Amino acid sequence: MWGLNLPIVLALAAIGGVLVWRRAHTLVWLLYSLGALWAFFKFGFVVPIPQSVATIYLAITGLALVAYASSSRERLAETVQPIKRLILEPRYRLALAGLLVALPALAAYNAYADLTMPLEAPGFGREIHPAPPPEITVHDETVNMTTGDNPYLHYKADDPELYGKHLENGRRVYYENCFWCHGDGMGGDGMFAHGLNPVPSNFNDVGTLPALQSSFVHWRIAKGGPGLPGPGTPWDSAMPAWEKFLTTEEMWDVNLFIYDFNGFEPRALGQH
Amino acid sequence: MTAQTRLRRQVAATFAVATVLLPLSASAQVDLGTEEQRAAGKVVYDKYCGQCHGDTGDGNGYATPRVKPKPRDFTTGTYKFRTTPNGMLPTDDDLRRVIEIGAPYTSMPGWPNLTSTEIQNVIYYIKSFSPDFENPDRYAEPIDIPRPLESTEESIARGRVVYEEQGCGACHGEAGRGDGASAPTLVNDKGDPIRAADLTQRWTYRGGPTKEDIYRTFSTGLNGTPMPSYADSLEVEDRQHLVNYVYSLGDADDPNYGTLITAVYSEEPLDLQDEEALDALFESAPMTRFPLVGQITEPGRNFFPPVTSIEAQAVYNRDEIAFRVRWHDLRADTSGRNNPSLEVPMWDEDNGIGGDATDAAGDSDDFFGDFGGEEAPAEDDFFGDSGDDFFGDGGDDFFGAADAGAGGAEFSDAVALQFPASLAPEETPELKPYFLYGDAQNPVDLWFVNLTYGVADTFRGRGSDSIEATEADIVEAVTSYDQGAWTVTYKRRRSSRAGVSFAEEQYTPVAFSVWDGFNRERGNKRALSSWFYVYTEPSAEQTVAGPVLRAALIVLAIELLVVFLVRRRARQQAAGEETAGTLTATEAPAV
Amino acid sequence: MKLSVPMPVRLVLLVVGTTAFYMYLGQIVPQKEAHPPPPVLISAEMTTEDLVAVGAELASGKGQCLVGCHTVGQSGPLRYPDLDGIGARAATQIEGLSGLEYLAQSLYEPAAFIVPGFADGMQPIDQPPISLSEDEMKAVIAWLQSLGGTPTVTLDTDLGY
Amino acid sequence: MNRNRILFGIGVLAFVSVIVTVRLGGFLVDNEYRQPDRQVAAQEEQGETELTPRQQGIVDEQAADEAEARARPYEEAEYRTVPFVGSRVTVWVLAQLHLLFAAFVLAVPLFAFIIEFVGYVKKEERYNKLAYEFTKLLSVSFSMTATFGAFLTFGLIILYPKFTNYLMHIFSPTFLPYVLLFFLEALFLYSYYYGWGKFGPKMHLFLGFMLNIVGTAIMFIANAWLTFMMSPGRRDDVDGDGVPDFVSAVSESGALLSLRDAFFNFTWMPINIHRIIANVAFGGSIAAAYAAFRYLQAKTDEEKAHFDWMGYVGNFVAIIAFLPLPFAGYYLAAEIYAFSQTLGIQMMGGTFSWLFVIQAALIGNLFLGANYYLWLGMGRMEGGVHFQKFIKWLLIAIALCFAVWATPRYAISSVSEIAAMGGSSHPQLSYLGQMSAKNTAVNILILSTYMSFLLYRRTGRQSVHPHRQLLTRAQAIVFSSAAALVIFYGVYGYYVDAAIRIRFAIPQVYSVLAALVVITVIDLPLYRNAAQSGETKWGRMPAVSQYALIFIALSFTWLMGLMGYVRSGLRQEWHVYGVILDTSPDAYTPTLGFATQVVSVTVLIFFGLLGVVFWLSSLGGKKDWEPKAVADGGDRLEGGQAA
Repeated sequence: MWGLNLPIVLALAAIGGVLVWRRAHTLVWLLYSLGALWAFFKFGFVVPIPQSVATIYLAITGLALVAYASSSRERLAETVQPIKRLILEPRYRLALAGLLVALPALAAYNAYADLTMPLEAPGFGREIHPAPPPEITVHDETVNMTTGDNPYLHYKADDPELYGKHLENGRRVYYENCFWCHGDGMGGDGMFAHGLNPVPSNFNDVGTLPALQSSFVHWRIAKGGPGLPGPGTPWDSAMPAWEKFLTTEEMWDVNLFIYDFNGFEPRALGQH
Repeated sequence: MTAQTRLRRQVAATFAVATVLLPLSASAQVDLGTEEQRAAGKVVYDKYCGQCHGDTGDGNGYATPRVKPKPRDFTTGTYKFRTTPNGMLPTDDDLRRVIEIGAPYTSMPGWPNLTSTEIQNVIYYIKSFSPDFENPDRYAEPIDIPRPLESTEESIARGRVVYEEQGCGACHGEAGRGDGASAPTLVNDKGDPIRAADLTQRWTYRGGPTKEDIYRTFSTGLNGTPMPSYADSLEVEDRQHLVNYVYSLGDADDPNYGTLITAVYSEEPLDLQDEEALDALFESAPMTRFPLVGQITEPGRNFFPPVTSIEAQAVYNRDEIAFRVRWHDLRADTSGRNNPSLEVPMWDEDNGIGGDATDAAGDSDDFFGDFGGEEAPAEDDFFGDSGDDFFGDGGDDFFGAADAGAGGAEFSDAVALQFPASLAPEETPELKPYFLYGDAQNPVDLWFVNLTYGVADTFRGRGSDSIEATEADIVEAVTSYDQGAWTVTYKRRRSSRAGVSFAEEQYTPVAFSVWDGFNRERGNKRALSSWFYVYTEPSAEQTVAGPVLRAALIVLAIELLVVFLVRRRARQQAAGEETAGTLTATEAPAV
Repeated sequence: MKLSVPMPVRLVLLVVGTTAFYMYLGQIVPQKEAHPPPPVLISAEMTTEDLVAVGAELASGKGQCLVGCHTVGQSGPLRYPDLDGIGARAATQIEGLSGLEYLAQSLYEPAAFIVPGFADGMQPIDQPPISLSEDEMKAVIAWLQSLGGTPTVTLDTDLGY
Repeated sequence: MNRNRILFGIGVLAFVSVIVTVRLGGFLVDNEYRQPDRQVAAQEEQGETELTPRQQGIVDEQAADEAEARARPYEEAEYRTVPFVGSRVTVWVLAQLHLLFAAFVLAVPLFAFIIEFVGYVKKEERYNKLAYEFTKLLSVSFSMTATFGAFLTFGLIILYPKFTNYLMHIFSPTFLPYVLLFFLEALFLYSYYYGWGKFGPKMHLFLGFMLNIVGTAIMFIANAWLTFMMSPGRRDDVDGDGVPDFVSAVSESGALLSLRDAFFNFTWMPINIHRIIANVAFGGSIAAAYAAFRYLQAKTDEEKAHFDWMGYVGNFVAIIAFLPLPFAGYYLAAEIYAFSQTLGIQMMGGTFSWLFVIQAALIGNLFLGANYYLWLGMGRMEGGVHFQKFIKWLLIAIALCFAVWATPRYAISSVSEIAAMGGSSHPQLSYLGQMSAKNTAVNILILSTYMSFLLYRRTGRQSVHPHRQLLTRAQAIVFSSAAALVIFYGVYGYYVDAAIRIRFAIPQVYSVLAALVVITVIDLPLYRNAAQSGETKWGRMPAVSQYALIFIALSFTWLMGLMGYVRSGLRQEWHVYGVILDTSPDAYTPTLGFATQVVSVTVLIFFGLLGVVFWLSSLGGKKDWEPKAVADGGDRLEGGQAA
């Protein structure tokens, strides 16, 4: 459900329930919160969340817990009380010794696990949608990235029949050329997608097409991977520069089609 | 991989449903849905299906000319994946299963986002294309799929006997790699060439990877293909043994694609002629499988590469580095020519393209103007609307039964490793040459082996249209073909003046290309990979003791410090209380 | 007696520590330096005259002609031939080669003809480490032609290499 | 006595440094022509006519140098460089420091004026005193601003002469008003500060008012210069089709077409608004840091109480101003997007997208710190424990929002993680990385912070209003319905088109603002003349709260530095976007790591200087209100610290 590993989530919740029932001490709660969140981030998702994000979350959690523990004098005193007792009272000497051994052992194990992780190819950050140049030239036609727009979009209101023709042409172009990578359903999961890095764009994603002006999409279609600026790692992208294969009209038509297929509108000019 | 796991689960679930429910539903009943349901199905069909299967269901959509295997022609009523006996119509659940999970490694994807009702409606609509579905005689009860037998050694051995007795190897090959003697000649009932499944790569099974799937395929056959049903010729038990045998041919459900070749260090000399020593060396090196896809970015677009993956490993010693790659090919094509700079047309059109071809050609005329050279006559044919393709033998397919009959393809099999000509500067480690043969600023080196000659040539690529043979580096290679598997072993000195050097602990980008001559792959028409990496493992034994010890000591030191501070403060407090001093507000909390 | 850290020290620690923490955040995110696109040296519509200017720039820059090797307008015990007047001289250096061909050969295959009195030592400059592109070679040739002669090279000229 | 000694020391130091500077200058100038060997040659020339060949050589060389210098034509320099750090970093740091002090100088009069006004209306002397306490920080900061302004101007003229000249070409008519206003500001500032208690209250308030007007005007003029660099043109619907068009202020070659368009350019107003609000927040936090600094030094309870209260007010001002800041930021970002898609994507999705993850960390820290301070503040009251139980839930809400805000759209991930996720965004978490979620998070953050404040406000107080139960419930309903609305729109945003979703931000903001207003309106009568269950003990704060104030100030400063970088860095290799290209070696956009290093160094320098400002401010003007003993106590401590 929701991409969660239910057994893990339920187990963590159950422990929390037990703590409520037993009216656990603040310190126990703090330790539980940190530990449970750690476990949740690490094992709680079917698709594991990236280490970097988990680290951010845990850092925030840690900060919040420290803030909570010290948010009043009484609570601080209450929180550190067990620690003080553990350290000071002679009868806990054995437990203290145990802790003194256990924590370094844990750290050592952690370091060991880090070192023996299977090797991976180095990954590099990449800009998914890098900024376009101010204008591009496609087949001797200059398109301004800010003011440019799909020349056929207005048919939608003005001449639905002609609009339909452009859509159909776009459909043809898409299923002749694009679906190998971007997929039949435009989920970025075509039959070749698994072999490509970066993965092809997912047009179903609400954060992709609707966030872009159609001029941007035209830029990506016409200039392809080789037309990306450096931060977009043009050397990796398998997106062809379609201006080599397609006419301007075909490119605008397929642009029209991918928006229409997913029920999205391009970001309008000057839209916030 | 999760997608694969999910797929497997869905298959299992579907079967559970199928086996429980089907006997109850009177399958012989003709259920064509209501008018509204079919109309609703048409809406979905037109949006998601028509582009391949054709708006009239004739399997002739926009994409059809370029995909292989061809999209199903619904007007024939012939379906491959069924639980019903050979020649019969599929049940609705058979259709539903394919719609939900698709057919792996074909252009038919799964449609997990369609609702159950939508799928049912589409099924009703699809059925309306063929009159067969109105004929109650074409319906049959689904077969019974028993629980798989345990994969014991005896069962597998028995399965092997069945495999041999039934002549499975004739198509699927002795070792199951899809390389049987008649494999190159296979066509379906429409005359389209098809390939026998590579049984060692379970994840590519079109009908699904589970034992139930395999059993079903034997038992019902694949309608319209040379794959027959063994329901009559084999006992259920033998079929179950055969399932176990086939299942044992592959060692994984998932391809487990990797991203890195770890080159291991060895003190031994790397002698390509000493086969045994070499095998022993590579035994110790981890093997990584990389996905290959068609080159569809540049002219020479290859929409259906038969080779979908390649395995690679590497070892190195003080001076030299050796790579070994292995992939499956249904036939060793070692008679033709091939090299990366051979010119190719925009794409090889398939049969049945008819009038559409002129359209496509018209759009790209100016582009083709740039092409010339050896393939020129081919272009003429290709753009003529005669429908003849340029192989001239009148055959409809370019898989070319005629070629096979003549004993050799026009183009030979080949493979290439691709490396950057120079490593990226340290500040920008992500910088690489363009993965398609590099570009003018950042060239690549290709270690190319034409398997006709079995020696390595080096090429320098400065873009797809600028590839030249170089002799900057001496790369040696040995090749072998064994039961459908090519193995090529490369060797070069680690350091190079002109090309990339393999220093220890270095990540070197690498990419692969495979040409299947039988598929007329040559030049830029090939199966390729994106950039991956070779990591040259440090030669010295790595120790983890140091960092581990350091981590432990740091934590211990912090602990001791805390204990010390707390105790000391407690002592002071005690002393303070004795002198009746209390802490002021500012001092109370420890910061 | 008191174990606490003095307030100013705490303040400084807080200030430096917090700043360092934020700086650390800045270090762990992906690091990318975005350079402006390199200036376009040679474009398709350049005239011969433009090429001469670009060639001159290349000669003292990327082309490395004037960096420790050749000179223009000097005499004496030089390492390599002085280039002054080469534009006029080129046509007569080798029989059968026009001025343009001679210059092209000198750049692409320096070893093919060594000016008497000098040692062989020049590298083909279309190859690494200098790696001039064909257009850049044309610009350099245009510049060479302009030294004592009339430049004729355009970007459409076929150098024969 | 201590102070005298210090002043004497400073005097001596100043004297010595003047002499050293003069000597050093003379040495440098002379030395250019007086290298030892040449001197010898020249002297010998006088005495003897015969020169050794070596001497002759030296003389010749000298003559040749001179001849060359004479023959050299005069050339306009385009750029000059600074050794080691480079021109860009020099100007960057100078501009940043100038801006930080300027922001402070502009902001403090704003709320000093308001506090004084409140004091005037309420007729409470303590407000007046507080306003004066704030103003004390002004005069030194004003000098600092002017100093760094001069530094910056020289820096620009020296290092970027051609470009500076270009800006002068565009904006020269604005310089005279600018200088005049600056002069006026000095006049008002000093009369406001020194005239405290000498003018009548109305006259004094008028001075404060004028000070603010003039200061704001100065900022508006300067904003025109810098926003012009980003968007050299005005937004106007020229063709009347309802879609705003871009009217360029300069021709393609860069010549000025219309000063009006250059001045009232696209991003000018957004920046003005953003800066005023940010300045107040920043000024408040710095003033609070000053109070914290003094609190930590304070020895007596009166002093503690005073500075505790001052810190509280400063922080209150900072947080109140901070709440609308994200919206001002969105407005600015939206205008940038509208001006140019390239700039917009550059900012949000491109090179700078990671910068906004850092920004999220900073803002999250700010909210957390502010709330933390309020919670600790409950300790001032008797019976503050009552509300402690809410803290847990507030904290959870804040941490959740913080986490949502810090969730990157595309995570840094290893190759296998990318493979598992099927891309750079996680199937579930990527929802949190989108604008809908982040808008929601920031609105909830604001609501939670306000909730903290409300709880703080009623700690130790018991309402005596006849309908207190009803009113409290009404507040709860308003609060929860605002939260529900915000969350509803946040979630619903995923089900609609982007074009519609973007508009959801507006009802979210309005419902939050409305809730704040309504709750405040209810709260005022509710707790008027409330029964105190215990006394508010100003000065009864743990030291850690004061460090929290300083932490907040520091985060604010750092955030300002970072945002200054992104605003300026957005232009990438352009001096004036799309018009004047930066061709200097510094034209590239540095890595975020490098930028944060520069920001950090700037912040450290600023805090170092701030320490000096605080110390100087604490030197003078105490005797007016404070008992002698306190002043002495303070002096002793400061003296000790300085020594």
